[in-house]
Amino acid sequence: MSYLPYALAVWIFVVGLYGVVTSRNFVHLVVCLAVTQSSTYVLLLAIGYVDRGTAPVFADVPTGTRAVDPVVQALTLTDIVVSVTVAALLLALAIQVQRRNGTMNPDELNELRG
Amino acid sequence: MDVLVPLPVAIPLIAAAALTATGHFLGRRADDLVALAASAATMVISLLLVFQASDHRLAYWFGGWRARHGLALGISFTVDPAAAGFAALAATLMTASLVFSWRYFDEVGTLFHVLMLVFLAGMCGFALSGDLFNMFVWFELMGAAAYALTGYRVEERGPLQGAINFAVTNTLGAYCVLIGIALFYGRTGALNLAQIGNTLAGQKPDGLVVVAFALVICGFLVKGAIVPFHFWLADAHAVAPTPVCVLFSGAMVELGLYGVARVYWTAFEGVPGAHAGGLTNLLLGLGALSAVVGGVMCFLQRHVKRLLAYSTISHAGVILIGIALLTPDGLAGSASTVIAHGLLKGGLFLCVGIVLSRLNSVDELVLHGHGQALWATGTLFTIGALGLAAPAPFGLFLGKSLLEESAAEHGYWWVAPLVTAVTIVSVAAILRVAGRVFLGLGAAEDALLSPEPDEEREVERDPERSSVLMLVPTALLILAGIGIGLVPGLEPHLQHAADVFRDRHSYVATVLQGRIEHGSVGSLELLQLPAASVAWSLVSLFGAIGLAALALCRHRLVPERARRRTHALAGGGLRVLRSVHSGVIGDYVAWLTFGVAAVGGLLAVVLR
Amino acid sequence: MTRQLRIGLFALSAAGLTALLLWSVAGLPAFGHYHERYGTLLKKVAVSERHTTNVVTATVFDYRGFDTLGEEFILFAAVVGVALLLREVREEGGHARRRDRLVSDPVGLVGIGFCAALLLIGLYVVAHGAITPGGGFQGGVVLAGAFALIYLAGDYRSFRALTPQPAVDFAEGLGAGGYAVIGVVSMVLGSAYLHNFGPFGTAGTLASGGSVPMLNLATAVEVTAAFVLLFTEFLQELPARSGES
Amino acid sequence: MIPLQAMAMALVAAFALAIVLTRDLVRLALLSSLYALALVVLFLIFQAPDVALSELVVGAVAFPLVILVAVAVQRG
Repeated sequence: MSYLPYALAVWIFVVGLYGVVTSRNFVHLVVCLAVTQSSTYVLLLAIGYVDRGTAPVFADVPTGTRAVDPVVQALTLTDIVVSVTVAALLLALAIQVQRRNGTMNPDELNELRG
Repeated sequence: MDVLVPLPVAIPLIAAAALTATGHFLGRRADDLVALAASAATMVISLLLVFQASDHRLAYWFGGWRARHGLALGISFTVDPAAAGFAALAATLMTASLVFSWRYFDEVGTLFHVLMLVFLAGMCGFALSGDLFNMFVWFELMGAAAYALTGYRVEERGPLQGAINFAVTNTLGAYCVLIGIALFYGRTGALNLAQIGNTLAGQKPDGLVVVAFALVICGFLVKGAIVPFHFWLADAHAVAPTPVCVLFSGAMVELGLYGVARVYWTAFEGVPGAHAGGLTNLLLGLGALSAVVGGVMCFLQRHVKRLLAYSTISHAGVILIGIALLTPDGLAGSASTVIAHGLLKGGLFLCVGIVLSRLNSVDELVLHGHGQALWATGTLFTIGALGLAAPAPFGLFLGKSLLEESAAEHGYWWVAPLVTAVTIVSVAAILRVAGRVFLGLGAAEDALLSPEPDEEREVERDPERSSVLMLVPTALLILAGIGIGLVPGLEPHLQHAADVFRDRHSYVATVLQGRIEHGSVGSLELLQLPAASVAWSLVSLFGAIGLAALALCRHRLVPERARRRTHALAGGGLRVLRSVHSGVIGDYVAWLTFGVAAVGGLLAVVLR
Repeated sequence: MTRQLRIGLFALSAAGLTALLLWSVAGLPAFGHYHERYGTLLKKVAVSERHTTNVVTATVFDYRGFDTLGEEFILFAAVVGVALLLREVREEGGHARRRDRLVSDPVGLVGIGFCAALLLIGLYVVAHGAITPGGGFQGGVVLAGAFALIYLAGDYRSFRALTPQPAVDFAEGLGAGGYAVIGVVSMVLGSAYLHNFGPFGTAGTLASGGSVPMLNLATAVEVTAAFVLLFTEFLQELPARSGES
Repeated sequence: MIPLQAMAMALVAAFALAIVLTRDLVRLALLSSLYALALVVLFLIFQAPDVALSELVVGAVAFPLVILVAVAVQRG
């Protein structure tokens, strides 16, 4: 158990990459990219986890209670915002591509060859 | 004076937000003015910071959270001449580019200015930050603004997916950086660069440290357009509006390489110990590969923006070579190359912008002979290209000579001929364009060049458009780039900046202990012109002119049989090289994965 | 490159990358045994120094408040970018604009009810950010969701009337700019950018945390506007369907 | 606790794979919402309620909606 959450992050990262590489549709590609990024959430939170710790919110528990790391959570919050914004931008670009070229399959668009 | 430190980020951001809030009520020229004023103010403040920091390094803690007992609580900007200089370069190019845009776009919405300002803030923040996660945040901000700008007012109908290729590869690079950050945080419990470095120093590098470092530098190398992470660059340049290309080639790519250097000398320098030579070899290899691939691909283009983009890849390789040497002179050479190349390449892109707006094309063959009326643009374009050839003592000469000397001193004799050779090839390509477009030399057909899709223009341009406001920033950039090597005292200042940049102990002392360490620049002597460097510079200058002439007039100069022989010899290799640059995002990501695995694996081998 | 070749290259590289990553995570402290200094220090000092019981919020808006400034503007830039890209295509293509959908009144009423509930939840989540989990970002998305629900409940015209483009743009600029300007206020008061100038109030109450609630509010405004804008821009892309007025 | 953790992690791993292998776009939107929900559970187990709330509103609701719009545009 002690290293499994880290391995999960690695799994998500590689699987997401596989999705990006093999994708035949920009919408699918964007979702796979978001999956890839979610590996970083899992990795960060898993690193900061403390056995039998509470959330780092001392509203109902006294300060000094054993709690998980707050910094990784702050980083992950930023990370989630980054993820959704990049995804939205990419989808907007994909919609433009669809309008101009009539396809969302990256493999069919190779005008930039060479 | 510390009060200036947050301003290069705060001013453009506040101006951008204000423009968004009021954009519906202001006219086009008010937008232009606000954006220009904010960008110019950022430039001035960054320049002031360069001078301020040349005396002593500044550590500025946001929120007033100074480090306690050597532990960082908040986020710091750590300003040394290199950091402030990068912010100043980005702001200078941005200002020139905004002046240029004044007449370039027929109509431009508020949102274009907003994104340009946010882009500038991202670049400044990335350069100044002393916190690894904070660097990631600015890296992403730079990215988000850049992806949107790439897709804006697309100048050609077809290859819009260039913007997507750019966004996807750079986003994946950012994830690599983030995973590296998470690993570093797991090991050291720190995000501040000085503190990470302090904790890691002297430890034997284990898997975690090696892989975390590999991931962080690979992520930055994606931005730095180093082979095999470089594919997105030409695609993005082909799509992005020309004023945006100025910043991509002139500042953004170099910031990626700056990130590598910054992280190495703050966080990682204490780790490799005796194995630093292995790291040098690895980075030298990547730099040399990029320089060669960029140069050759550059020569094969007829789409002038793509051609210049590949030339940027070639120069990025050279800059990485200077960093890879891990010497003060190498670093100073890289810094000098960054400045001169940024100004010159920015000016060259602006020339292309003028050509595009007057002649409605960026295709070298289509434009054959059509540029003869644009003599001023043509002259500037040619001067800019010659500056890239590093003729002593102009343009890229100072940087090239510094890093060649340093390489020779450390036994890398092959660096000088290699850099000279790739300079010849990439500059010859630009000169070929100048000859064909502005002088009408050579033929209007060239089987060597990559085929381009049929062009279909978005907007009909106005050939009568007054171009003074476009010519002035172009001329200023190119002349500044040419003359930069003549600035008295530049060389000792660069060397001082490089020394400061490499001094991890004083960095840690300033950031974590709050000690102010004064340094002084050596005497302001006149530029040295070492004989070997001057010889190489003459070779690259005349070689480039000669090769350009050969490319234009090879039907007259070279006998038919020799041409066919060369074609048979080189054709296969060129075909493979071309087909690798497929324009398909899946391929690019596969190469990116390959690159990360290869760099990580090689680092593991050389560092342990 | 053919597809097979690409997948082959990827498979080879991914195998190497996986090995490298597994090798590196093996160097991390075992899951659940993390005790590094940064987080430990913040857990110890945040409540007493800043009177915010939620240490994550204290980190987000105070200790690492500068990261959040960048994050705000990433969202800002992306939404401006989406608007830039999609508005341009729409103006150029001039394709059919979104029209009202015909939805029966009961569905609409239920939608309005949900919408009111969402508004309340959103405001609650925003307001309690410094005390309990939540804050400007999460609450802002919920608030934007309330607006989107008006659309889903069937009334596109009310959605547009409630969210006129200049007003949303204004709120977007105000929120993001407000965050950056609060930082400057600290400088005017003579301290570092984004320095928390207090007063800190009593831990556990809504106004505790000095400038944290203000930054939180600015974030809430920015995020709400950003997501409303995002929804608006994307919903306008929907092709007009048959059977619509 | 341990079985719950293991279950949430298995769910996340499985959904990630499912998303990558799905070619049907409507199903993709649904799966990405479910994937985000699985992540929410995992984050709650990791004692990260703030992050879980973010992932819930963004990953499970807002993002899938935007995907659906993009899919609708594509189908014209």
